[in-house]
Amino acid sequence: GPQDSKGSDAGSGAAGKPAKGGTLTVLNSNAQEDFDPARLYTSGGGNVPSLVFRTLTTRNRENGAAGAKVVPDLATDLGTPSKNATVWTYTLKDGLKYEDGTAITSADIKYGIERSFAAELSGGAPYLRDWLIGGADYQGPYKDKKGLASIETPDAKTIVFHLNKPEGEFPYLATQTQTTPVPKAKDTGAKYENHPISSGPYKVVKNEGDGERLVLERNTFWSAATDEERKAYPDRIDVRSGLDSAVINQRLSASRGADAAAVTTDTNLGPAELAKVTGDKKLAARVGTGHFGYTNYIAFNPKVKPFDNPKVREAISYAVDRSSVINAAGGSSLAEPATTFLPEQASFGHSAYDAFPAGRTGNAAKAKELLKEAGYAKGLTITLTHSNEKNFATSPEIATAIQEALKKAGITVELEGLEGNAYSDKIHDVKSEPGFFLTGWGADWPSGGPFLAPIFDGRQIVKDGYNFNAFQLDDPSVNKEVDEINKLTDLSAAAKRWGALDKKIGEQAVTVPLFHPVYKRLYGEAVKNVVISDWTGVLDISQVAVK
Amino acid sequence: MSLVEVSDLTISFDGAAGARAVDGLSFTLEAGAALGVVGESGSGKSASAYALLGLHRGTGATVGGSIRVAGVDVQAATDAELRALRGARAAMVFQDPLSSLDPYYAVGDQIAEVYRVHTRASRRAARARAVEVLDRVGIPDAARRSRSRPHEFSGGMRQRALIAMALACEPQLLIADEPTTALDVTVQAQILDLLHHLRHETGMGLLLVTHDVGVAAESVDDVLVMQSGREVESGPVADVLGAPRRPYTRELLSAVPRVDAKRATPAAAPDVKGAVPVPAPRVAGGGEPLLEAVGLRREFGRGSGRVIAVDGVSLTVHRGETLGIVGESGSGKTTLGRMLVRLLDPTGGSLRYGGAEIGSLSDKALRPYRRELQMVFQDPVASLNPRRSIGESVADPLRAAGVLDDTRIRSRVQELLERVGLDPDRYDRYPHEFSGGQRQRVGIARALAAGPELIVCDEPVSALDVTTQAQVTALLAELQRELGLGLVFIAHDLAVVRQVSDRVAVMRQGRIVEQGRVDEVYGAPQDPYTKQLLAAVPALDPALATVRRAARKELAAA
Amino acid sequence: MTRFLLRRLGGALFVLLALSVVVYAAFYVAPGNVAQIACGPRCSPAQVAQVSDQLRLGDPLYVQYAHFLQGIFVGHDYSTGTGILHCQAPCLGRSYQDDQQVTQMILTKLPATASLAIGAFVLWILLGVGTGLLSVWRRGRATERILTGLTLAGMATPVFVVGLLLIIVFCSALQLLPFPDYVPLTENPEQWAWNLLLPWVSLALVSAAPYARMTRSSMLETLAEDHVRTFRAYGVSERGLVGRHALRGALGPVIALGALDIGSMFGGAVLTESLFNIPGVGRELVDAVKNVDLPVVVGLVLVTGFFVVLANAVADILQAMADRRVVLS
Amino acid sequence: MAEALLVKEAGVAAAAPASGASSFWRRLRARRSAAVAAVIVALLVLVALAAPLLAGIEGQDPTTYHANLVDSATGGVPLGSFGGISSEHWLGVEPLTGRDLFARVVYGARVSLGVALAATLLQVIIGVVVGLAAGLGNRFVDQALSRVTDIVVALPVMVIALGALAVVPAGFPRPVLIAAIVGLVGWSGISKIVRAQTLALKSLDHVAAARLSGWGGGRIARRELLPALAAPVITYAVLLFPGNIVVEAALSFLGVGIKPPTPSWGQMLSDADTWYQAAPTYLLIPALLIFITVLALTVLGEGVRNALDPRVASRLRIGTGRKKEAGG
Ligand SMILES: Nc1ncnc2c1ncn2[C@@H]1O[C@H](COP(=O)(O)OP(=O)(O)OP(=O)(O)O)[C@@H](O)[C@H]1O
Ligand SMILES: Nc1ncnc2c1ncn2[C@@H]1O[C@H](COP(=O)(O)OP(=O)(O)OP(=O)(O)O)[C@@H](O)[C@H]1O
Ligand SMILES: [Mg+2]
Ligand SMILES: [Mg+2]
Repeated sequence: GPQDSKGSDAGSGAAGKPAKGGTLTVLNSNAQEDFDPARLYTSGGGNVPSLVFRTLTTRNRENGAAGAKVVPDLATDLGTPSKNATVWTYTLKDGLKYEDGTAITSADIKYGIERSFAAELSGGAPYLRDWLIGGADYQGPYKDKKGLASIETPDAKTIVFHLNKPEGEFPYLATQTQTTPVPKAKDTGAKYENHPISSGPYKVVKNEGDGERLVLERNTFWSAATDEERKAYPDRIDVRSGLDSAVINQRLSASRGADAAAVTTDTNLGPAELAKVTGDKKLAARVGTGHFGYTNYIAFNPKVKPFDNPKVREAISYAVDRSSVINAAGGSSLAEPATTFLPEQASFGHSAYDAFPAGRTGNAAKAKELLKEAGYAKGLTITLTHSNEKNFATSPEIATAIQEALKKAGITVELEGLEGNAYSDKIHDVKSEPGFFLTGWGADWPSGGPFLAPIFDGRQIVKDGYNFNAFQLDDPSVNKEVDEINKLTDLSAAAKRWGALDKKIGEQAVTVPLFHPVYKRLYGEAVKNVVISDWTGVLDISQVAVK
Repeated sequence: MSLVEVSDLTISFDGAAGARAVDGLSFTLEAGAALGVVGESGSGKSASAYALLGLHRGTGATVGGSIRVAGVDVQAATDAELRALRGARAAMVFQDPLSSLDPYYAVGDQIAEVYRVHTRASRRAARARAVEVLDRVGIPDAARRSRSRPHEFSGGMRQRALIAMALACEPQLLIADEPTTALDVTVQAQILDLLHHLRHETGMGLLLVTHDVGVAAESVDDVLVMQSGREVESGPVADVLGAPRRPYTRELLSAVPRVDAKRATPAAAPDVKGAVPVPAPRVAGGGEPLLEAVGLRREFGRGSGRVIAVDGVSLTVHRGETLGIVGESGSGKTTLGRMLVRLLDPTGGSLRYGGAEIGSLSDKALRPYRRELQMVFQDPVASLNPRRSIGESVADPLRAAGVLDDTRIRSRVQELLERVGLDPDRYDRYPHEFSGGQRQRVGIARALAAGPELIVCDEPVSALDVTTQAQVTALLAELQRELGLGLVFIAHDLAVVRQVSDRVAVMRQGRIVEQGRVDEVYGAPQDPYTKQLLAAVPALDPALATVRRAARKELAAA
Repeated sequence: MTRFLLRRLGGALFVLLALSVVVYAAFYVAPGNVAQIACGPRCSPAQVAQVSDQLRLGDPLYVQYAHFLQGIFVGHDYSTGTGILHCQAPCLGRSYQDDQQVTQMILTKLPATASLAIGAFVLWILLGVGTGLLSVWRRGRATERILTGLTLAGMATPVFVVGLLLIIVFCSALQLLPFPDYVPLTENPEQWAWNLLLPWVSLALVSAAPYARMTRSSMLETLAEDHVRTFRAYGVSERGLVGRHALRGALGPVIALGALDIGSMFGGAVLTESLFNIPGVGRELVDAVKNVDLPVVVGLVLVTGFFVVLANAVADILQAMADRRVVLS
Repeated sequence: MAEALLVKEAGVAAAAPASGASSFWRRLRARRSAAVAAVIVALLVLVALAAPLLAGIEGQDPTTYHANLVDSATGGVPLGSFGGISSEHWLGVEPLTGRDLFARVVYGARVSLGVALAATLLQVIIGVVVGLAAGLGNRFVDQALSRVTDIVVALPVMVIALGALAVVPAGFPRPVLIAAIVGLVGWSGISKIVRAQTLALKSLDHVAAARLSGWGGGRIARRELLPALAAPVITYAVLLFPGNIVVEAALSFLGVGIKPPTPSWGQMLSDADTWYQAAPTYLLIPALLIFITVLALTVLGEGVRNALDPRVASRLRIGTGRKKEAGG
């Protein structure tokens, strides 16, 4: 549950007060291939980019649930909405500078957002395009020199956004790197990512092998007085990526030399490694545990028989054995059973429910009963589509666990395992979408909106591109409720209603939530001030000290 | 004490129980003396020679009796003692000069390596020594040629290189195992002269193993005749060859073809099945022309590596006639022979068979002619597939013809085997179970199975001892008479060619230097090269051999 | 020789062209929506269409291929948004995924792969041939059986298991070596070798077996040949026979197999590269295949193909040099 | 390992005459090590064929999850010692899922041996055909085929596998697909060896003799060349086999592999790679089985190769040049 995220190991690390200085080493699997603020997706662009890019607002860098709050960054506050939340106005703090000492202006932020519309710099989240007036047709500043009229910069400190509908969660959106200022004069288009201009505490001094090796050093023009969130203890950040995950965990557990001051921002402990780490007290003390809002679930497509029959979907919901699914996902330390679609954190508005109580190991009897009612007394054969990527989420182990559980209820499951691209193309295209498949959804920010709307809002069904509303649910009451909640600028009030909406949808058995992953990550012996928020679920390197 | 003392030597290969390859052999050899060991193929000559150097060690062969060589008890010596004996005090020259040298290293380096094993000389000194001995055995421009690899040497040069290797450490004993089998007569004579010369110059003992009585007669003082692993007769060479006491020795001597003997009888060997009477004398060129080659030419390689193996050869083979082809090693005999049966494509010239031009036909178009033109190959080992029984190999042409069924094929093959003097029950045996002579007969049987019009025999007897040789040539003659075949008989042995041919062609460097009826060419050679060849033929009479050797020396000095 | 080289060059061009055609063809049937992958999963259809236009994915296959060939001989111009970038001939195109020129990318990846390939190759040849040699020299004894067993065990174990075990033993437990991290040769030769030691050894351990067995069998064949008997009869020791004469004869097949292996090694040893963090061709190729990044795949495959042809040509020359009886054809 | 024995016994075998096939079996049986290896290979094949029976005797099946047999909290390590070996689970259970390892191993033998065998056969067939054609053909054919070989060496398996995945219909049997892919990209080594050997062999007189018999190229290749090529081809094929077992596992990574929950040794091995410390038996069991298979095949291959050659039976062993016979 949510209380876990305040767990004793978060906020730990080596003893003693954190101090400035030293080099923090980051050992990663994946290179920072995209380092252009226009192309990054998650809030702050993830851990490393957030050291270089400041945004209008940002995540609160605190442990657990407190870390799921949005706080001001470049802006003085979370923004001033118009009465119906369609116009948002931000004012920049004083004394903001780039790494070359020039001042950051609101025009640079506007330009940064405009760039993200260019086809050359695709990759960001869809919200700006969907929400800003004229966003859907705008092609970016390279093609369309006039700019986007729905963003106004009346002066160098003020920026105003005009939205095509009420969006109470705009402050969350403003955490994304598209709101990072980019000085137009320094923009080199597709090449900008080689050396993006820093507005944060560190600047890029080395970027080799397409983001495989990064070295960041202090940006002397950054002023801690304007930035309450980033602590910036180390003098230098050395990012080495492309490493094998087993090797990363070996290095972190050995913690030799420079690795003592090392962390990873993308590599979890796998089940086999966890088994070893748990047996060693010293190592166990160096594991950070976090919860990122993510749900792994089974999706149904009612256009495929027999999933049009709610009884069949319910039967499957009852038959699922969550304990063997969780074992297949790495065991109870790495996954928690899910009966709700929303992750179990207050910020999402989670309200507990279990629409089809299957118990720990599934309720085969109830499932059989339902199948009988549905006219499948003699059993049923269906195909489960999954990916072959070894990710403990949509991978074959999970699929076989479900196959085994459904067998007990008289359902024969045939598996269709696909290579990564084929899987992704297949499940996201309404024309090829299978009836029954494994998938997952994570939060773009810790709120119910981006968690529920793309999956269940009928207006988000994409007919000729990647579609995420797998059920193709187009329920006017659901759509209406989404619109209603979006109007709220009181985020905690909104959260409650998201929770209620989740329950309402959950009762229709349009998905079978399986589990929420738990992140366990090792860090080096010398690492201090470990902060893991519920927003990211992983150690925040802007807080880490190595002295 | 003698240089070599062997008493009661027995060797068996199939464990102690097996048949003995050598059985109770005793002999001695004094320093400076020369002993010739002669006998038919498989009589145990090589096996005995190997035993002198302990070369059977570690092979599973059982060696009994006592062997002392240069003061070393070979049977009891340690591995290190044996290594000290080998090469340094007793050196061996092996039979086949091509395969006895390492193809990957320069000849000089190989000699230097052996020298360094025994003397701890510096690399440089060893190289110098190698050049010295190569020069001594008469390799021209030894310093340069010492850097060549074996395949760049001609057969005679290789044989000399092996002798040079043997001489490098100045051994007290030289064991020469068939040092001249693969060589044509001129080179053979050079080598025998060299051995003779060395023996007199250095006082080295010589043990000469050979199946060629003529070679023994030329080069040794004493001779030991072996048969089936036992001694038949021994004594001074003049006595044994001049007045043989044992019937086996007499038989051996009578089988030796004589270059000066006219082609009268096909040397009717007594043990040939159904030995034949004298064939009716034929007029050479009397039959109808079977195969006609005009300006036949063949090149190998391109650019600087180009070799013209056959250079404008014209000849005709008539039905029922034998054409002999003689010439030194590398003169293009095999290449010519293979072109005649179209195993090789001629680069130029024309080849007419029975009125059709077959010189440029494709492989497919040739197929109808294939069975009419057959070849008996030079090397009986390589010409039979070791993985197939001999019966199967002989059956091949019959099966390809596709006329007979399986049982009929089998009985026909057995008939053929019997015809060439082999036990028909050995149909299912594999080639390695046959002696060299027997394999050659299998090759003949296969050629006959095809029902040919013409057979090209490429040195069919050069690997065989004289008795077997006589059997094979008799067989060929008989078959030819019965079937009216055209035969092309390639050989470097002038005596054999004379014995079997109606006409003869002498080849040198790809060309035919002289061609004509056998008696004319042998009786009154026109070309100087033919004369040289005839002078090099070894004589059976030791006294005559000495005279001839002196004559050759003069010829060379002149 | 010149003739031979010229013909091989022609052959190489043919091989490379054929390779690019095969890869183009396989690419078009393989799953993966290129534009969508390049744009990101939540790109709108309109944006995907723009990206597709920009990558010229709408053109017919042969037009795209012609465009690719044109790049090789003439070069290309690309828009970076803010300006036009010229990719000079021979231009293998630009990655679909990010804005790297393939030629450049390959040039940066190649040294690492070459370091891995060549070092491992040398080591595994030494190990393989050495083992083969030892097992022949000690034939019939326990040593031979142990060595045969060991090489087979190496062959039966996947490289990632061997590699990981080596890392655990030498880097974690004994702390004798640093955790591998590629350092370019030009930067620090000592560190370069030190860091590559484990990957070399891992590859050598799993790849040596065929060489050991081949060396062994051809040496046994050679030992049965007559010329070995000659040297034995001249007092050359067993060690000399095995090490000098038999070994030389075994080189031919070793060279032929070696050419095959080193050539394909330039296609990258994916597992080894990722385990030991070597930023080489193999890893890049896997990523590119996963991302359906055609220009990168074609570029890398062409480089591999080039090295395969090169290695085979070198092997032929070496064999002709080692054994003069072999004629280059 | 046991080849030393083979070489040793070669000299001892009796040389009684017999017809082709029966003498082959006699020669093969005469070598104890080869006979032992043959028994092991036969056993492995038997295990694969009788997998359901064996698993039935144990009372388990390869797919049932046993959540109660693994420690969920510590990442799913099997409970009990040695990976949960017990009277019910003879080889313990798989980490995470608790599936029975013995049952998985015996069922896995089917896929691994079957696919690897089929793939190796395909590689051998293509390699031999291409190698023979290159060796026997004219310069043009030779050049063309050699270049094709170059292309195949340079082709990335991944690209081909993905292409195959798209082209081949979903219902196509996976083992066949895998064997086909592995076979189609892995024949270059064999073809090179065969080409070289063919070039050497075709200059031999017995091949010329066969031509004079009037046979065509195909028959000559079959009768005169193939038997002589058997030795190097068998040696090399035995070396390819273990690689093919592992490639099958690698292909499942791309979605071209065997569909779960069907087990295969290669997949077990690659799944087990991180478990070497937490559950060593999980890694050791498939690794050991692959090793035993390879070893047995190697020895058997050597035996077959010698038995195919009628000369070996009576050819004396190569001398060691040493006085003392090597012991053992
Ligand atoms: N390695 C071996 N294995 C089995 N038998 C052998 C071996 N070497 C020789 N023999 C047999 O021993 C006998 C004597 O052979 P040896 O080589 O001494 O004959 P040879 O007199 O030198 O004949 P050739 O004139 O053909 O050289 C033959 O019957 C032969 O078959
Ligand atoms: N395949 C080939 N490639 C290159 N050169 C060859 C080839 N075959 C024969 N030659 C050369 O052609 C010449 C004639 O060779 P050929 O074999 O016809 O001689 P030969 O008279 O039969 O000699 P020998 O008495 O030694 O058998 C030699 O110089 C030889 O080196
Ligand atoms: Mg002999
Ligand atoms: Mg010849």
